Amino acid sequence: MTKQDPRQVFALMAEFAGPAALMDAARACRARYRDIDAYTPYPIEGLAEVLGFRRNGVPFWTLVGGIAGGGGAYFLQWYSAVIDYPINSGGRPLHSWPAFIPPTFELTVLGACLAAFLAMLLLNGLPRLNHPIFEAPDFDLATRNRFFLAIRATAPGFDVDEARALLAGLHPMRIVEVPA
Amino acid sequence: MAPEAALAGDAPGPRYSGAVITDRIAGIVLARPTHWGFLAGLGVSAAFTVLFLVAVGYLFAVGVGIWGIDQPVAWAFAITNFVWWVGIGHAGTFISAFLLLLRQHWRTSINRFAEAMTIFAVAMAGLMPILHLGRPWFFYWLAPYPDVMNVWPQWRSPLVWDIFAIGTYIIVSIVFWYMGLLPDLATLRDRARTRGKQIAYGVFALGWRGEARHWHRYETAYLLLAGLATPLVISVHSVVSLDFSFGLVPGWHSTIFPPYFVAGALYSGFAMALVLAVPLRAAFGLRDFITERHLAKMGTLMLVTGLLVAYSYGVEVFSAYFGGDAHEIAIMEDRYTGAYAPVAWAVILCNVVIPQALWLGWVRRSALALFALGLVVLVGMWLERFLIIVQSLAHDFLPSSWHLFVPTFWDLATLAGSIGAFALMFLLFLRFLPAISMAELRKEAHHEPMHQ
Amino acid sequence: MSRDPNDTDRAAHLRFWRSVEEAQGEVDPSADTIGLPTGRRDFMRLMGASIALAGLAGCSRPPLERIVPFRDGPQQQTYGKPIFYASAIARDGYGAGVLVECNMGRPTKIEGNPLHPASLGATDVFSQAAVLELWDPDRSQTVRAGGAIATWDASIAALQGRLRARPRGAGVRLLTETVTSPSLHAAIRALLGRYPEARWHQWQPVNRDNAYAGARLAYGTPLDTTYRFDRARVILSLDADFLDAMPGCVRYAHDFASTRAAHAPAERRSRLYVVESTPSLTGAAADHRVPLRARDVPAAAQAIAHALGAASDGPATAPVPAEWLQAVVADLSQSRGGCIVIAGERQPPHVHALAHAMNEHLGNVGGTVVHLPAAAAEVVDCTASLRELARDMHAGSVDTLLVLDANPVHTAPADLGFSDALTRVPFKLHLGLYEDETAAASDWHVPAAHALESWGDVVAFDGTCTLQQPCIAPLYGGRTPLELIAVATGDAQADARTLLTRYWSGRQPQDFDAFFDDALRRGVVPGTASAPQRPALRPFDVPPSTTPPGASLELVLTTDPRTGDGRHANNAWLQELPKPLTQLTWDNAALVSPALAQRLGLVNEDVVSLRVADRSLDAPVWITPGMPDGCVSLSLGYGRTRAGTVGSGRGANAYALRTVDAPWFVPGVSLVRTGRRYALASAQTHGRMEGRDIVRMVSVAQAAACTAQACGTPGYRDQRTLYDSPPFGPYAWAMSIDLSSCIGCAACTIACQAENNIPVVGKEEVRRGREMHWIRVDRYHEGSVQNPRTVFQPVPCMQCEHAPCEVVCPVEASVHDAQGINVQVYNRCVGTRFCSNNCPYKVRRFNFLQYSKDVPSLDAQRNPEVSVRMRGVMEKCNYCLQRITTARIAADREGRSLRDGEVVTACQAVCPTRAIVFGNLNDPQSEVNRRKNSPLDYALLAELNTRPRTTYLARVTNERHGA
Amino acid sequence: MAQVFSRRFVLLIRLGLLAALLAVVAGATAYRTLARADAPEDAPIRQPIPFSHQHHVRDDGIDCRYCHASVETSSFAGIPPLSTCMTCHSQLFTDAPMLEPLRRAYAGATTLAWNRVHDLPDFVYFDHSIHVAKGVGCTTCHGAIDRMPLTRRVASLYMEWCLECHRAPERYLRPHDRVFDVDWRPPADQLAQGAALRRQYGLRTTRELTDCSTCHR
Repeated sequence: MTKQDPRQVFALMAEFAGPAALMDAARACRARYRDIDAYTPYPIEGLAEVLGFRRNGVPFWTLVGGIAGGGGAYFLQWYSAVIDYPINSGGRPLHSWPAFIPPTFELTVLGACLAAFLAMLLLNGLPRLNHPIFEAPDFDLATRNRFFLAIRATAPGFDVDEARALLAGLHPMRIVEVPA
Repeated sequence: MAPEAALAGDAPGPRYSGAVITDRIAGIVLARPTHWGFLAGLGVSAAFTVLFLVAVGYLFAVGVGIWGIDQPVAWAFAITNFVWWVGIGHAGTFISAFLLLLRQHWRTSINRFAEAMTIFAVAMAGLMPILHLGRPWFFYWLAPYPDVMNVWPQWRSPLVWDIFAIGTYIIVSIVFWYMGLLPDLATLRDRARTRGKQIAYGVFALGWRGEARHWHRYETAYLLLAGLATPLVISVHSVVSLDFSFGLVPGWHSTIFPPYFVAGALYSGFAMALVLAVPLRAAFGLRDFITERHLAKMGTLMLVTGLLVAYSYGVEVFSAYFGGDAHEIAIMEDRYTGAYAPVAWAVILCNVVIPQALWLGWVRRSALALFALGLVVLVGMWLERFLIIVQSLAHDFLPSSWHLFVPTFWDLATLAGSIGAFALMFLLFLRFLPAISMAELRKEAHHEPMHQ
Repeated sequence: MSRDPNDTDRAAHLRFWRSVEEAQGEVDPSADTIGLPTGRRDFMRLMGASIALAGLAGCSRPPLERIVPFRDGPQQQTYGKPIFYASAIARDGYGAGVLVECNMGRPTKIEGNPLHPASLGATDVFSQAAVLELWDPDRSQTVRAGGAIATWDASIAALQGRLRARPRGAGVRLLTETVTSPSLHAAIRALLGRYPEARWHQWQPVNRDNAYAGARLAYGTPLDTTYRFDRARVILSLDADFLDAMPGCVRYAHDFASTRAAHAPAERRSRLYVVESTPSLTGAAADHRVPLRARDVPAAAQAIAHALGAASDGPATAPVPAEWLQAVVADLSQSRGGCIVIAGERQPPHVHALAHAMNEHLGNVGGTVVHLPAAAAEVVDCTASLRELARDMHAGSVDTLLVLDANPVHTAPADLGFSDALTRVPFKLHLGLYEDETAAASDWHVPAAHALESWGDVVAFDGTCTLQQPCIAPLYGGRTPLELIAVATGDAQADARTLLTRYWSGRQPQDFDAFFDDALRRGVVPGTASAPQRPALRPFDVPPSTTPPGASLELVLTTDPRTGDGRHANNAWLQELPKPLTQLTWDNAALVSPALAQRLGLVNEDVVSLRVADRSLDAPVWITPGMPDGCVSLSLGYGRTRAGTVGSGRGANAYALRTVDAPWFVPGVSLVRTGRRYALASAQTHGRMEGRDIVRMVSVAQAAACTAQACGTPGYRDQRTLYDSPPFGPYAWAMSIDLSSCIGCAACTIACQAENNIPVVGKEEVRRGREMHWIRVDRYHEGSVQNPRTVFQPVPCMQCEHAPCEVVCPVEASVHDAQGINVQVYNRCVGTRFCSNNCPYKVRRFNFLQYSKDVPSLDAQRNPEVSVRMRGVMEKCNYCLQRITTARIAADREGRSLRDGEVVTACQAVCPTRAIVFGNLNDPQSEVNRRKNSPLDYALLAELNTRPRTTYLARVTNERHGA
Repeated sequence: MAQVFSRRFVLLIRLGLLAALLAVVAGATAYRTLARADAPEDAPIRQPIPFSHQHHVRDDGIDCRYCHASVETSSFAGIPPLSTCMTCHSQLFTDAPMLEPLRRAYAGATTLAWNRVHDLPDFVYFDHSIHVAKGVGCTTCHGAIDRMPLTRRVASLYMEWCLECHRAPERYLRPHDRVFDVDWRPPADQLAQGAALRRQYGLRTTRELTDCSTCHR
């Protein structure tokens, strides 16, 4: 493969056969570079942390969604039944709070679930149909049985040859340059 | 995570490697030619779907009077179907959410199609209350929205709670199911060899590329959803049961209903799951993914929930006499000796007596036996709901109003049609989406090789 | 419903499929009022309407409405306000005063005339239904000559030509029903005077022949005997249904109830003994009832008379229980001058004579029993009169026959061969409301004007005369009998009003106009009530009771409580109004006692063939508790072939078994099973109370000693609750129903139907249990099936303060207003039907299909103050909200509050016995409060703590000990 | 492996989604506006005779009740019988072609059918007499009728519109003698005066005025 100008390179990517090898490689590279991605066919415990994953954010937004859903539901019921149009239904009090609980609960759950899902997507920067990494040969195996480790060109002090050397030392199945 | 186990996950050689799993399951959708049996099933279910559409069309044209409902039995088939379908819809989420929390790893090979089953069942269920309205074109009046009448829903009505419970349940089920599908859609996108399929699956895969951080958030969200879905499942059928226990009709007005209905729901849910799983694994050669072990576990769950239901039957009768309310007692006596007694005893037979066979090991291991039992329980549970709803109404406070319900052709057509529509949707799901979660299986394979 | 027995057979068996036929419109030919299929157009229109409601009207706007002004504004009438006209409606010739409510010129509702002695403000079911009859699209709409459409003038020409050819009227016959109208009688006399050889016949299937013959027997002269039940302490009814089927029965019911009401003073409380051959309202009201074969009634009467000393010799064996006999005799003789012995219209003359003898003996005559000159203008023996006509027709000596307002072809006794004889009459002219059987057999048919379209006069049971005035011009150019007679007499020009005024100005020469207007306004002609008579009792001998061998069955013919003698067969309101004792609708049936059914192995809906001599008739069986063993009862009024779309072909034609000699009681009948079944529609499938506290009964003694603790749920109104009472306004409407007064006549049901635009659903729907009546009259049996006590309970909406229906409605369609009324907002209802399920009283009614058909003439009858409900909407009683609102607005305009009794609900207004009282709970002086403070006051299903605004007064029974 | 989705393709998808979204919004708003105007507000209704309230009320100063005679006694304000029109028009404009339909109808040759301007649904029971009696003026609902050459509807007649007054009538109540006064304008202290009038007229509580049964049966 020919040497390229770093600016045309998106990342330098190594392909591994199994999670264990990937783990070790990740640790090694992480010691040297900051912007490292790993692509696996299924979640691998601890890998994200190894890559320096900090803020998850999903639980927080789930809580927010839940509170919004529940609070909104109860307010809506109280406002419509007590303030906006009070009507005597079966002699029950206008503010029949026990009856207001079920919708409140349901909407709490709904709000939380939607928030969790959306937070997961957006924090992950999805949906993103077009991504340079898809250009990489063999990358379709990332959703089957291969494990990839990519050092992004944006990494401070990134140098293709140095990175290639580093990766080569980790016995990958192959190493490829992913064009930007 | 032992390295050799890890090796078992990827390196070619041992069975059930990630590659094999992926290719086998993705193959069903992408490569495998359509089976003639599949087409036959599709045809039959399509025919019944048409019947459903005809029945609904006629219903809208003429009115709910085409059904057998009367005074005092103003609810019958439509609501029975509703409760029955919602119940069936419970197993899916229960399996995928509740068992996930309990770390029941065997669930991985059945949760996907169970969730699909849930969605389609709840869709059918959601339709019924709308169909049964006297003026269905005003169904949206049950939802709160600013209108020129300045009138709101009546929040004390369990029917309004229903809207929220069912609505929430179907949305959450779909989200949960779709989220589980994301990685598999990515797999299909990458395995697909035609541009059309690549685009179709690719769009819905939302560009999933299996990045480690993504996986991390993904698992968090999935776990949260599971945690939220579990109480939701319980709440939904509890709310449905309130449609009855909230009313003061003798035979309805009972505090045991929520747990009673939830148990019944899971009971029928597992039954349906079995009824679907057995032919599924046979037709698509998935015997080594959905193993006897899986079936046996579902059988056990069915037995447990069945016993809960049986207990509830007992308590119902007991509390009537223990409570000493004349009307309640009258209802119970009429239930087991009156005009609807045959139904009542059929319920006992289907839901209590026959399922005791599940104590026998060989029954739990025999796919065929489980399939048959599933059908029996499904019938039994439908009859149970029919009994609770119709018999109680037909025999309430003032003897002068007592009147029996007799179904009409259109009642039966609606029920049969809804089953057809359900089957149609499920078959299409099998054709176009992976019936078993590949990503999760890969993970499982990597954790512990699946030869037990 | 299909007529062909095999079809009905199928219908009865394969219920699964019934509703499919139904769905395909196989319901009822009477498509106007009943039946299902909204055609595609209707459906599109409906969807259109509903979509418009849904707010989608952006694309399809509602059509622009038009307002067409009068040319000259009508007098004494305001837009949007009803006017009431006083008039009278006749039943079997006897008039009852009514007030006809007209909205913008359309008669929509009928109320009783408080000034009229036979009404006192109440009416029977027939008067209520008259307004539907007026608007019935099946009414005869044109003159017909031999079936072809002709004109009034042509008919006049034909008739007058006919008569001109017979200057002395040879061969000319006139057939009418019993004539009580003075003006008509005068006209007929004038006609007969002009044509001396013409003959006048009177025939009426439900006639007073026996009563008149009985009076002749006892007094030598025909009399109308009237009764003062309000003065009677002891009443003995010998097969007389004086509460439901007798001239003056509405008044009688009122007087009777005044001695039965829960709070009737002890010294006025009456005790009723009844022997009867068919369960009736009177029997249900009895304290001591004995079911008896009709042929045994004479013997019973004789035995009692003998025991009283009113008759010299008694029968060998009395057919009634000894202790019962003793009780009756003791009670009667204890209250001389204060009791009544009344004989049934159908009983043979000597039973009437015996009754007269007993009344004389007990000194009741002049007190509780009042003899009046016959109300009939001329008393003739109808049967004899018709027999004579038939004979002459057979003989061919009749060549011109005028039939006025009668239907002999259907109602003549079977053995007269009337219709055959009719074919031998060359010229037959028929005047009638419908193109009925007789019209079909006649050469000329002239549509008759309806009572509400007519000028005329009619006499009530006590001789009081009422002027009938039209509330609307004849819809189809109908004529009155008076006009036709005038034409026959040669006066073709004069209209009905002129004829009427001509007659009355003859009777009232001085300041006639004042008199006439006054009579019209009040609805009674002052001073026309007949004067009591005191003829001397003459000895008469009673034929030895010829009791045939007990084995053979006896057929009892009755007038139908809904279709009468058949003239109301095309009235859908009456057809769908459950018959009080059997709760059957739309059909008559052969009533048999449970024991007999068991003996013959019959179950309900089995079709049997009733055979007498060479005649036979197929009819479905209905097992009726309280039927005397050894007889079968079948009502007249069904099996019409040309009644109209509603009534044709319904039920069995009992006239087929009726003969001159056995007009009411046919001995020697045999029941033969046919193996077929015929579907009957009963509005109530379960008749026992199952030991529940539904209709509460207390004895007089208990009632006297009654305190809130003893009877009445202790203070159901202050049961504990979690909630504080919602803000109620100045009015808290409530209702009290006195079960002691209620006789179960169901006038309330049909009045409510007329007032509130309640649709008719048809037989199939009733069978499904989908009848729409807002106030139903429940009937319960208690005690032995052979002779049970039968009680009635009107059940309207209870207007619960804690209404179970409201909390379950998801769209606020069922809510409470500040007057305490549980209102149903039709336009908000989406039809979940949860409210109905949750209503413990099951008073809610649902439009399962589009029941309110859009037929112009029926639309005209609708009450403009009440919404017409569409399919898919729940409805129910709302205490006649429209009446409350109208009264409230009137009061608010004047800035005053409503007075007690200012708002009267439809059911309350029509009730002959004043069983229903409605009023304001916040007014401590109100009648309803007075009633609710009684210890006899109780709430239905009070244990549910629904706090009903409608409550009941327990039924007080007055048995004699040891009877 | 190559990209499944090129950048341009992604852009296309985005644009497509955007378009769909806009379409939905547009549809919704269109539906809202159209559906609400099931009979156009403020659009003069054409009549067989171009009757001008402006002319009769403002120019001639005829009192409302001269023609709408039953407004104080009945639910229906009343449409004048033709004889009422002819009281004047037998002398005035006797040969105006505009009035030909009136004369022909009065002669009995045809009928005169006015087109309805205010048309409530059949399940709404509105009573003019009580509103007039309780100090709700004609123009409060019918607008400046004296400025309408052709009569038009100024209120939506939706339930929300009715409620707007039933919830706080004091905002509109007038003294009795001003009810038929087309020149009445709410005084500065309308709320205070209205409240006083509300007490004086003995109006029902707002809760009662907003009961379903007040207008629906």
